[in-house]
Amino acid sequence: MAAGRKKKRKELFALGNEAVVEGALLAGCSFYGGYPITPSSEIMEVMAQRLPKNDNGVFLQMEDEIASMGAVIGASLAGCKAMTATSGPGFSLMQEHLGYACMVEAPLVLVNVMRGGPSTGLPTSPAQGDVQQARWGTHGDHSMIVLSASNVQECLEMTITAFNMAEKYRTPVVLLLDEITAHTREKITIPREDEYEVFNRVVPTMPPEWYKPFEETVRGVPPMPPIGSGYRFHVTGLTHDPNGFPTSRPEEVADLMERMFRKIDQFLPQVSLYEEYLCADADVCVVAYGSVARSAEYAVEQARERGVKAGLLKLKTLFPYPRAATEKVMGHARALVVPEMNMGQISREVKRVNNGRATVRALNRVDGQIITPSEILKAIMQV
Amino acid sequence: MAAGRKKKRKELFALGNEAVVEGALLAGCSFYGGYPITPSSEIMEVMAQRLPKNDNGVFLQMEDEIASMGAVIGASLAGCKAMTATSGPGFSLMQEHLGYACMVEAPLVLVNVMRGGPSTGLPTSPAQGDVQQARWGTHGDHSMIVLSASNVQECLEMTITAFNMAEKYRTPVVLLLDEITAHTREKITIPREDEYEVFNRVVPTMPPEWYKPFEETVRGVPPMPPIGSGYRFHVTGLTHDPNGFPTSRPEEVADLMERMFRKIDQFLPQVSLYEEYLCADADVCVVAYGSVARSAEYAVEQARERGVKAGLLKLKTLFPYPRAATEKVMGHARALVVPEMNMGQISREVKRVNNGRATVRALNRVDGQIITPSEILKAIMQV
Amino acid sequence: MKQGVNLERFEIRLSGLGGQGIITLGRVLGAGLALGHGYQVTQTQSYGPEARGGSSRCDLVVSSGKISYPKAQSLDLLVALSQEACNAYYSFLKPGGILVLETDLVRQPPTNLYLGLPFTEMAASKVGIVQAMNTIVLGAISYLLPFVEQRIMRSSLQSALPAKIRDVNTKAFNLGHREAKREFGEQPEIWKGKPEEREGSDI
Amino acid sequence: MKQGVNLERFEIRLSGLGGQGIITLGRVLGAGLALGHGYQVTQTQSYGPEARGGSSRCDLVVSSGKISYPKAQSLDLLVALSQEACNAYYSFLKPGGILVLETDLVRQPPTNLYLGLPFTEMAASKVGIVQAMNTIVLGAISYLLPFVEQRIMRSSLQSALPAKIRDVNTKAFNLGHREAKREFGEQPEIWKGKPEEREGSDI
Amino acid sequence: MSEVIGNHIIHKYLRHNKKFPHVLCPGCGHGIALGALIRSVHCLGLEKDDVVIVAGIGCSGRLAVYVDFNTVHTTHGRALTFATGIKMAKPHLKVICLMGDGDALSIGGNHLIHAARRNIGITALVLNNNIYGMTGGQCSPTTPHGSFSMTSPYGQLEKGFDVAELARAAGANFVARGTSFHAQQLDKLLIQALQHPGFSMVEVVSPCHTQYGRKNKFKGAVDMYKWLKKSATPVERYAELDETGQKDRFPIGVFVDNDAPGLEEQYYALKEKMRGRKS
Amino acid sequence: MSEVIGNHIIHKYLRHNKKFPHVLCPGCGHGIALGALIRSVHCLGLEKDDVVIVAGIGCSGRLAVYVDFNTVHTTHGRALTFATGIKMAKPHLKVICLMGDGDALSIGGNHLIHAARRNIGITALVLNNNIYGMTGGQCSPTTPHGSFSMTSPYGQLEKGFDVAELARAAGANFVARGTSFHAQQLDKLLIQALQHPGFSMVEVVSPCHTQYGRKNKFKGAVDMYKWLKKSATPVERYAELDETGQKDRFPIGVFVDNDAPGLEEQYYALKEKMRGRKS
Amino acid sequence: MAKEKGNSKVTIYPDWCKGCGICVAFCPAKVIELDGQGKARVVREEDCIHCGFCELHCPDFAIVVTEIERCPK
Amino acid sequence: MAKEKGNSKVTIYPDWCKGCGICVAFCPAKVIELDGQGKARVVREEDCIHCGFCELHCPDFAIVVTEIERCPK
Ligand SMILES: Cc1ncc(C[n+]2csc(CCOP(=O)(O)OP(=O)(O)O)c2C)c(N)n1
Ligand SMILES: Cc1ncc(C[n+]2csc(CCOP(=O)(O)OP(=O)(O)O)c2C)c(N)n1
Ligand code: SF4
Ligand code: SF4
Ligand code: SF4
Ligand code: SF4
Ligand code: SF4
Ligand code: SF4
Ligand SMILES: [Mg+2]
Ligand SMILES: [Mg+2]
Repeated sequence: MAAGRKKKRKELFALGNEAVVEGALLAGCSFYGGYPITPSSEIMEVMAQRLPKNDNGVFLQMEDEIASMGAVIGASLAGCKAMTATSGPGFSLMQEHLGYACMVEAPLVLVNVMRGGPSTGLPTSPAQGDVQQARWGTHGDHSMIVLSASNVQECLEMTITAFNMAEKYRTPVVLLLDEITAHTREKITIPREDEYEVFNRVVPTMPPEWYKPFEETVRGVPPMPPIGSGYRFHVTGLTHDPNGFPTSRPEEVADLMERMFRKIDQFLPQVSLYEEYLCADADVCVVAYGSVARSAEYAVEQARERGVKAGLLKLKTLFPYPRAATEKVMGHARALVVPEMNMGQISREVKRVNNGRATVRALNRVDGQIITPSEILKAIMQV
Repeated sequence: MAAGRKKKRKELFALGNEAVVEGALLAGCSFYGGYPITPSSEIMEVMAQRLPKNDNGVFLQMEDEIASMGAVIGASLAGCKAMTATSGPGFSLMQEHLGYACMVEAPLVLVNVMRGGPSTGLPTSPAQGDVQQARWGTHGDHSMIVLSASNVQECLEMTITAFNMAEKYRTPVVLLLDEITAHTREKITIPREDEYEVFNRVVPTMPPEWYKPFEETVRGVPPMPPIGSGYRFHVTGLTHDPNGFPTSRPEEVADLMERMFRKIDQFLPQVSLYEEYLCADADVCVVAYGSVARSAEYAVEQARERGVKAGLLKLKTLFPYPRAATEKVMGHARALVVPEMNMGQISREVKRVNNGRATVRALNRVDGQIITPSEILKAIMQV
Repeated sequence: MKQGVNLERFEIRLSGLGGQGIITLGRVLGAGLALGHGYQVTQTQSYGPEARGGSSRCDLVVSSGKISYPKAQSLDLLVALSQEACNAYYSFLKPGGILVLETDLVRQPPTNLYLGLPFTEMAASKVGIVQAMNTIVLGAISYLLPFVEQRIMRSSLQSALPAKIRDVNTKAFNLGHREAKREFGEQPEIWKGKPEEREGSDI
Repeated sequence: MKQGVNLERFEIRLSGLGGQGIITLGRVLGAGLALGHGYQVTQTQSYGPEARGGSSRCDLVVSSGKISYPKAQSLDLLVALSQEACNAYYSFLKPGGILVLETDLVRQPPTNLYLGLPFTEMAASKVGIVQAMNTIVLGAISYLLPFVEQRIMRSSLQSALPAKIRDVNTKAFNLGHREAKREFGEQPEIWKGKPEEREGSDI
Repeated sequence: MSEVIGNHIIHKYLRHNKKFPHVLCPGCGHGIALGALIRSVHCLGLEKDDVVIVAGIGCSGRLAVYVDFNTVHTTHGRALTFATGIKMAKPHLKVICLMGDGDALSIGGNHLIHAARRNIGITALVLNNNIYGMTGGQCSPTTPHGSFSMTSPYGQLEKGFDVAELARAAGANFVARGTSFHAQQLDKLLIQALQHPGFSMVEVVSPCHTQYGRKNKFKGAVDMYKWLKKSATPVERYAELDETGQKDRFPIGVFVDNDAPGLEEQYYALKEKMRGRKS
Repeated sequence: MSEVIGNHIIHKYLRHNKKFPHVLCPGCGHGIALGALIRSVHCLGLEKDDVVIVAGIGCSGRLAVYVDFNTVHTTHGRALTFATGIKMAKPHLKVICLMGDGDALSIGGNHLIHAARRNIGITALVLNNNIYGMTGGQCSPTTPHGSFSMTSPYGQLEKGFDVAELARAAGANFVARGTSFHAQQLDKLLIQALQHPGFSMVEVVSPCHTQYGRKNKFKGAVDMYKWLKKSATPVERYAELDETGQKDRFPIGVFVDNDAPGLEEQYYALKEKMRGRKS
Repeated sequence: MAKEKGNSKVTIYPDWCKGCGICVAFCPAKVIELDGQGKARVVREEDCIHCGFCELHCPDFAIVVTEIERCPK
Repeated sequence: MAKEKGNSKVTIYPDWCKGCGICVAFCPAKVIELDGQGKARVVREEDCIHCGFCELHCPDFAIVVTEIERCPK
């Protein structure tokens, strides 16, 4: 941030998937392990070009999605900022290891580009059917940070955010895109170095003998050294004590679980990202995310033109669900419209939080088509 | 049901897991494909003894859980009543194929004996951490029937129910047990043949040329012939038209998805199983399932003894969530207590349905210990 | 299948080494109580790594009414057939609970209030097969527990076994019962009636 | 990067066979409009089985303001470089929209209201490499679209290409522009001003 | 099979209510392999009702929908697991798996070696085009060392599997390799495979010009068939070649030919035996 | 390694803050294999900080927690995938995988053959006890045909993998088999494996008396070691035996010994080359 | 296989032909050529020796070769 | 490996010994026996030829054999 002239920002005409790569590299990603699947493959392909050229970048195509997540977690433990990307079927296969990453607190970013499901479904059509899966797909109760992006520039920005949250909270972060966002080319602006934050995981600063890898800290997040740096310890997916050794003693298990939930919950305000658009005085508020939020923005403008005080709460964080933001708009909005390319997955969260205050109208589509502005407009005008 | 003397019912002192096998065989299960994992392995082991002795029984140990589900679906398409059983990590691995089974409408029963999670977690301790996973674990939006059992006799009964629902609605059914229910031996009574219903899938009765495998019917469930019986058709996990051929035409996709949701939703009352215990006049109602419902029953009795009008809504169906039953108890109960061996998974559903009517108090435990009657009693007395 | 004694909740733990037939013992005892005597019984046991490394454990909860919580936590009777088992589980015995030991294998009893017999040695010398040890224990317990009828438990045992080992096990059962009667004296007083209620305890 | 014309929403589809460089054409056009001219542009394309079997499709939505819905549905301009593509997409053309054809490859135009050039033949005979066909199309489109400045689009093209094929493509671009000017006549009237608003239409 | 079985026969096995031509690219080897499969089924006089095609996900898997058998299009890599369930449940059916190289060997590698070990009575066709066709040209476990793909832009560093060798080591009863250029030999290999008890695998080297050829200096589909013509060498002749002779060539023909009973045969025999005991 | 390395050395590699004895059953072969591993690390003079043990799930995987290296206890069957990530990220580390036969060959079979194909610089120990020990004695892909387990109560119908053969066919650089009875030879095999570039696999036949022996007529742990003593035969001698001689025996020793550079070596060389180009 | 020239009828269904050129490149008798639309067309039917290559190798089953004189059995 | 008798000290840590009997069964000099508690016990230390077998094969690292006269290096 010298006083001199600022460098011009670089602009690119890029796919959402390509923007993810730009964001990842800006955030310091040095490891990609993956398995191709439409509509996420471009992330992998561009990584295959870029990472070998990077100082310390490693690109690896694995034999399947399970192996991809294994390699990514391994690389994360070895000190890399690591990521993978996939779509529906691959996301299902990654679930066991997503839970392992939670349990061993391995930071990583998993981008899931949603296509039509269930099963093979509609491989080249958009959907938002994996939202609840991103939260609940792995067995055993756990916390999960799930982010989303609604345009190509946001793909870049939210990927940086995903890495930062992963490193800050020592946790896997899922970034959910939909096929439209991923497969649209738009202009993106690469931020200058002083325009975005990069968070690196905290490493231990005490002598190795005093280091306890899963010890309580103020933030709930223990420091994490890369493997091979002199801090030898045990990592396991079994419930473990502060030393990392397996334990089934209820007190120790409770301590572990409690800390793992708390380390994210206590930072809820920082983790809950959203944008309010014309919300301040809104009677009717649309809650949307992903490419549907684009349609929603337009619909809200149209509704205003027609005299309806409409607003948009665009969610960038899907989980932990931005409860406070929702409650805030429910302070004045008498109705909420929740358009989704699924049968109502975020609308469940809205209803749960709502607690009877406002009318919640879910607007759903599962035929591989985006929800158009006019559909949303119609719903706004009706409620 | 001859007029003569009824046969004496057989009684056994059996594990929950063994009772599952008894139930499955009564229901007509003729195929088991699985991979061992604690605490579900006894289901597999007893199947390994029993099925080869059965007239048409096939037992198969597969190389992993993914393969197990593949084999089970294959056998189901070939006309068998088929099942598998697993626990947490294996359940995560089965998710992709669970979605495939939804999409091709293959009836099957998947028993998941829940242990502590996430990840390897607490392999021999009880938990209820996979409840939301059972509903949402696979990618893409879909319906899912999820059942549970709270004691050994119910293990037998609910397994029969699971098979019946699977066959009736042409859908995979998940039966969730917890380690306690699965690993407890109790007396069970084997019902006589006239004491339980067995539903067999509807097969087509028109000539093959007129058969459309995924056609609309009144119930929303198309008849299903076994492979090799003269009805040749295509089965795919892609969205498909009534002939089973892949399609991405929005109208056809919408028809398919709509039918698949409707075929279960329209039978909600039949699918929603629960038991009310002292609910009629309850001020405080406990909503519980699995082994926790045992503790809850005792706690409710104790509360009544202390003058609190407590009741228990014991859920046997977890999804589709028994909304009507919950609304009914909320008609008079001012408070609901939802004890779970997780951080609050069914309590989310209760809150969503609640819509501000009653106070909902979640009572959670994730340290591998059961929730005791006295903990629940305390919660009842406090709210 | 009438229940001789009204039981609120009675907890038994059988423990020892792998190979001693602890689980079988528990299953036969449980089946006898549940199917033969008509009690509500829940039986649980140790699994996983716990069940390796040579140790073995089997719990029973017996009651006349419904059993709310199926695992044992506060023991009325602890049978320990190895020193490790005795060390590990003695603290779970409730005040006034009874400890039964294999006196050759538990050389350092944690208390002097215990009942003991050299079950293994008895099996070897008096029955002729060491494997029958668990049946001797069953006989002894059957004596000790006032709600168990010897006849019912014996026939329950018999029906659980294949024909060719039935006789030798019947012999072992009777031996255990007889020796327990001689060595253990009166059946414990506190078990005779309905055990006191344990209100508020964390069952 | 000023925008010459104020655009509400302008939809272009480029279509033809795999191997004709349709996607590259769309990317260069899109980059030129977005980075060079400063418009909001969204570009999407066909994927999966659709993209095999020899067909290829690339859509652009161009606007002065935010683009709410990034996919093309009602086309202002359809470029069809094969008969199949023409058949498949003609119906998406909005009333008054313009159809541009490869006249050698689309032998059966669905209407007589179209603009056409034998792009492939031109590439072969006048540029010397068939692969430059897409650049000729780019030149022609650049003429046709009133909001495109030839100079900006040309330099945008040049910056997208490796040095060794820059010259030949510049030549192709110019050729396309020149021939379009000669053959297509005036730029379509309806595009000149701000296109009428399409309120309520299902965009 | 002395007479050429023409496409008028093939047409009888295609689904009349499906749109043709199929979705595969012009010149894709997979279509030729499908022809061979249909011909071999025809030659063996199998009933359509008794044939089950279980396909994975990939261009190869897309073939299943076009043929008038019982067809199951499963998930990526798992076709053999479904097929195993079907075969065990209905042992009289001819169960045939159609898989790509990525399908059968990358994500599905484990199922392949286990099906081979188990010796389950399935015939597996691995349509090997050395690439992920369907998803746009990423490398597969048979992409040769040094060649280019969307995920090996600087040349593949890993080596490829010898598919036949792997199946052999895993325990398959019958292992063969053909190509979609050598269609007549392919018919014969498939006929042998289909007649075999237990697990049989036929690897079909089948060019993908679109995704592999293009990136690896093949000028077009025809160019790739010329390469096959030149480099595929009958295993007997291949064995006689020295190292330089073997370079740039690969063997085709039958590699393993055993007769161990299939798992399903053994299983039903066991059931029979136990039934005998009972009565 | 002329001198026996005693347990006083082993003790220096065990974690002092862990409870001993370990959780494995009395006489379990896995403990002996762990001793051999520690000795070989010691002999090679490797720093504890540079050694990473990546373990799967099973009794075998439970060993990792006891040794004072960097230890990662992963998921069932997937140890090699984590190890691959670690090795690619930090190529200077000695990455060793500890897996059971179920772990490495059933659920994890695909990762094994792919690690071998890729030739990633990892040493894989497969502790083969022919059974699922941890979960209570179900059959594994190496359970011999005819033998009994909780899931083959009437005798196993499938045949078992020849693990070494499979690894060879998949492309491993170094393949060997030892037993936990032949501890000194095992030390040597492990030392060779650890020194090898690329992927090396050592199968350790390691008896499980509790879950396998008991059901298959072995009287106790000692009985199983006697069986190993009798049946394990040096590969050179084994090759000379006729069929009857080979029956009831199995070969131990080194089966494959190649020197192809590991994937990580190739990858970092590529990076180096590209960096050269840039500057 | 009929090996005599002039006995065969070669039918190509243009609707199914994708113009891959395999039949053109490998027909030993040069019977087939690609037309301007990129479809295979029979140009020297009389030279056909009914070797069957084109039929077996057309990935789209677009070619049928029959004998002229008698109906195919 | 010292092969002379009488030079070795054989230490068994009973806490770690699980009594599997391997050392007992295979010790060439019959140095070790199982005691009544099922733990290995050194009974004929003077016969030990320091072959190392017991040390290498104790699955629980419970045995240490050292030379008596000089400290182990
Ligand atoms: C679980 C899962 N992962 C990835 C994919 C994406 N995918 C579809 S086909 C395919 C590979 C196709 O290659 P191959 O099996 O060689 O068949 P080909 O298309 O070359 O015939 C992949 C990776 C998927 N459908 N499912
Ligand atoms: C995904 C998954 N499936 C199943 C299991 C259960 N499981 C744990 S260890 C094991 C097998 C152990 O056998 P092996 O790998 O041979 O190791 P051993 O215990 O014999 O050393 C199984 C099936 C699991 N933990 N995770
Ligand atoms: S992409 Fe390759 S494999 Fe797929 S259809 Fe085209 S040529 Fe065939
Ligand atoms: S069960 Fe078998 S493998 Fe596991 S510790 Fe015991 S002996 Fe070893
Ligand atoms: S082989 Fe078939 S598709 Fe190819 S050009 Fe000839 S007729 Fe057409
Ligand atoms: S049958 Fe043979 S000769 Fe006749 S057209 Fe076909 S390829 Fe040519
Ligand atoms: S080998 Fe070790 S554990 Fe076994 S008896 Fe000897 S000292 Fe004890
Ligand atoms: S070192 Fe050898 S001789 Fe000495 S006690 Fe051990 S096994 Fe016996
Ligand atoms: Mg392929
Ligand atoms: Mg094992």
